[in-house]
Amino acid sequence: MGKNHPNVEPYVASRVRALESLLLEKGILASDTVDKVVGRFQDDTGPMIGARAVARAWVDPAYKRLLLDNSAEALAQFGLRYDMLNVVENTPDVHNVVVCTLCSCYPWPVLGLPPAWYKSPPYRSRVVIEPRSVLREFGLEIDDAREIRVWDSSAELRYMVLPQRPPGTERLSEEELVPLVTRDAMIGVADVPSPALVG
Amino acid sequence: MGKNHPNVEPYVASRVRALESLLLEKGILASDTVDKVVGRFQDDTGPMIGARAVARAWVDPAYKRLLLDNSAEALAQFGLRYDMLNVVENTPDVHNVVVCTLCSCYPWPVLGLPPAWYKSPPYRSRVVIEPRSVLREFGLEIDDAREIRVWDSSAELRYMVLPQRPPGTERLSEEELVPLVTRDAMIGVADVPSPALVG
Amino acid sequence: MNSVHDMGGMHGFGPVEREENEPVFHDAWERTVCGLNFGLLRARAYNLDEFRHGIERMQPARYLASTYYERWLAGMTRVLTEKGVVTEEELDRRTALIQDNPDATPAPAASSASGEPFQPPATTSGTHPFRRPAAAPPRFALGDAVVTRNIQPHAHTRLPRYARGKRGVIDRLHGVFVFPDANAHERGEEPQPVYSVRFDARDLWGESVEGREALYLDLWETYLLPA
Amino acid sequence: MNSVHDMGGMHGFGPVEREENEPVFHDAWERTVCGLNFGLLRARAYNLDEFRHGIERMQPARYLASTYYERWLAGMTRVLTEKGVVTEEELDRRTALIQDNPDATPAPAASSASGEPFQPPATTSGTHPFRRPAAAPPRFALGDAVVTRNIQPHAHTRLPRYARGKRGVIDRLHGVFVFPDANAHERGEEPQPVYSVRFDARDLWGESVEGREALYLDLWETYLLPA
Repeated sequence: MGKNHPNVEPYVASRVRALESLLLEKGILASDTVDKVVGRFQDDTGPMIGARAVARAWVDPAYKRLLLDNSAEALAQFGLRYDMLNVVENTPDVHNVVVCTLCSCYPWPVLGLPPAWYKSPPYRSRVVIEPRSVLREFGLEIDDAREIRVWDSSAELRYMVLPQRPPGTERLSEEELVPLVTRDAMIGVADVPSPALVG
Repeated sequence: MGKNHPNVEPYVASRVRALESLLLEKGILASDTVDKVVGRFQDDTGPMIGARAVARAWVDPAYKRLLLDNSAEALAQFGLRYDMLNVVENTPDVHNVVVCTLCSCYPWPVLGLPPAWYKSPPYRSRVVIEPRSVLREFGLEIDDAREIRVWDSSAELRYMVLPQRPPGTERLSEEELVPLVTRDAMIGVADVPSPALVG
Repeated sequence: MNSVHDMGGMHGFGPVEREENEPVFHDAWERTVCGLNFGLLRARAYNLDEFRHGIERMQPARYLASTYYERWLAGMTRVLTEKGVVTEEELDRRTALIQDNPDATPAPAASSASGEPFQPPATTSGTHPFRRPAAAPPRFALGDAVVTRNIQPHAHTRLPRYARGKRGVIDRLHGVFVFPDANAHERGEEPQPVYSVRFDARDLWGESVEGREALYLDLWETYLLPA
Repeated sequence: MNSVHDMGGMHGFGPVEREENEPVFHDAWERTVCGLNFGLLRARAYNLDEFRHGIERMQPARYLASTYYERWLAGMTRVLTEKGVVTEEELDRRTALIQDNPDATPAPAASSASGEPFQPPATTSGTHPFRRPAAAPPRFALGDAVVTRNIQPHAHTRLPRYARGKRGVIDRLHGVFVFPDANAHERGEEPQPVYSVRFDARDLWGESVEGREALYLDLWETYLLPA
């Protein structure tokens, strides 16, 4: 097959295969590295742990206090060792939203791999200077009197929002609350919708 | 000739021809507009007028004063009507350099069309924050004790540098001085070299 | 607007690349773009501030990937289509026609649009096209300490990001000029005094300054507050 | 460095584009890039700050034209070649070989580089890889007024342009951490306290602020001065 093979793979894909093969050849990485790393992100993490912590904080005031004050201990209850996390709480007076303007810092172990928009120039450039406009595009209208706190993850600490418990969930158990908690709510670009609205 | 014609002109060239033909058709512009505009820039202006003004300022102190205080009157001596120009003088204590960070403002009637580097991101971004490094790349070493003044052309005024008269030119006439004065010296990224060095 | 055109103080673009014996234009189409733009400004199809704002609104990736006259073409086209002088559709159609028929004359040559002889473009020569008579005395005098306002307009502005919220000194009074922040948006001329303001480089860039350096910007009165 | 990666406060990129049911990776090669990078960080082929600085040094036009994992690949390749782990030439040659022989196995599969089982990447989980013991009491206390330094380093920094020379208040003490400005440049770790600093949005963005807004940044002690 020559250079003009019509089904030649995109250059970037070949370059990645080339890099991987060189790193294996040189003994820098083991052949199963990619599968192990990515498998962990795809299987073991994801928004589930964040959602479980949020649901527990909603039903258990002591756990909520622990999550806000010592997230490492709070996350250990779900088998996760992770001591970089700061959890910031939404209240009637305060709405929190998380960004990394300089690159793409994100609490992967509790929220999974970040969505493309979180890493995109529009979000990174705008949410620090016009958070109300950005949140409005996400469908979230924040009253001018309510303070928006934007957390720009500039160091080796990560942020997760503890959203407000939606009305109409008073009788739900912790297990029933977990699936209501969305990734976007834990980034701070959405509220957790009331289950009545979700249907 | 179809879409796969091998000698098809670049898309941008066709688009410009398309725009021109539409503007002519609609009677917005006359068919000779481009030739007249560009002819004027290519023939009637250029670094010549700037160089002539500099050479005269070097030999005639009264003219120099006029050029610095009222450039419009000074330029009128060369048949140019142009009242946007500020001339800034290099001295043993001060070196001036001109830029337009936001677009490409430049004193075309006295210096001709600007070189590509003047309009390029490297020059626009850097000369305001690290003028000494930029001038060094142009071969101009400015002593730390000498003040560099950077003129960022942010309004409808234009800047031209009056360079220092080089040593070894004491006996030269105004006419002999004119060809020594370079465009780069009037932008402020070069000195006028001594004719002994030019050879 | 704070787009990538406002690049004063950025790093990462590399060294200034100079071209030996640079031609005035690198291609015939660049010459046409240059001529058309000055003709359109002269014909008042748009004004200079509108044209600049047309360029500034290019997608940043496209702005940086474009050559100088490609940016001009993008700015011209943007403003002409917004004003309804031409439509995107007719421009696309005409371009395709020319691509398919490179040797054809694309349209009947128009006769001169007006009988008057061409004048030098108002934006580069002649009496100053943006100067206006003074309506009131200027607010600031030579030597006054000022601080620039910290504004972040989405609209056109000529106050660059690096000079916002910074202290400077009035160095020259230039007279009264049309205000670009209004003129780019069909808000009228709002003429006001323009001052040359001197900034110590350390007040702009802090400790990183390499030696004795000052920056001079020409700023409209609206941009300035007493320090 | 003040390159285009430092984009907080820029306009012109358009609306935030969301993708419904977004896959974790859009192509198999993205998955490989992700896995390789965390493997390389874990293997200490480079550190996280070096990797980030590799991305930041992309030509701004290329940075903006690239997708997220294309930027990762560029940053990884830059640092690996600078450190001599691979050379540009062998990477180009191997890539060409693969393009010409898409179905061939490009190289004999290597056996496991080490016998130890894979551990979660140090940068995202486990005990904190950048935290260090405190050597001295922190300079600032909760509630202290501070002002960020106005610095313009060509080197790597985590003090964004929009927060330089600005007043804020110490909101949290996070402890002592490796200093990226040193760690990205083989200058050692220079560990120092990191603080969460609260800025009133009006102190950063001036009059343009839409409502009650505050920004919080995690800043190393070197970045801060008493206000």
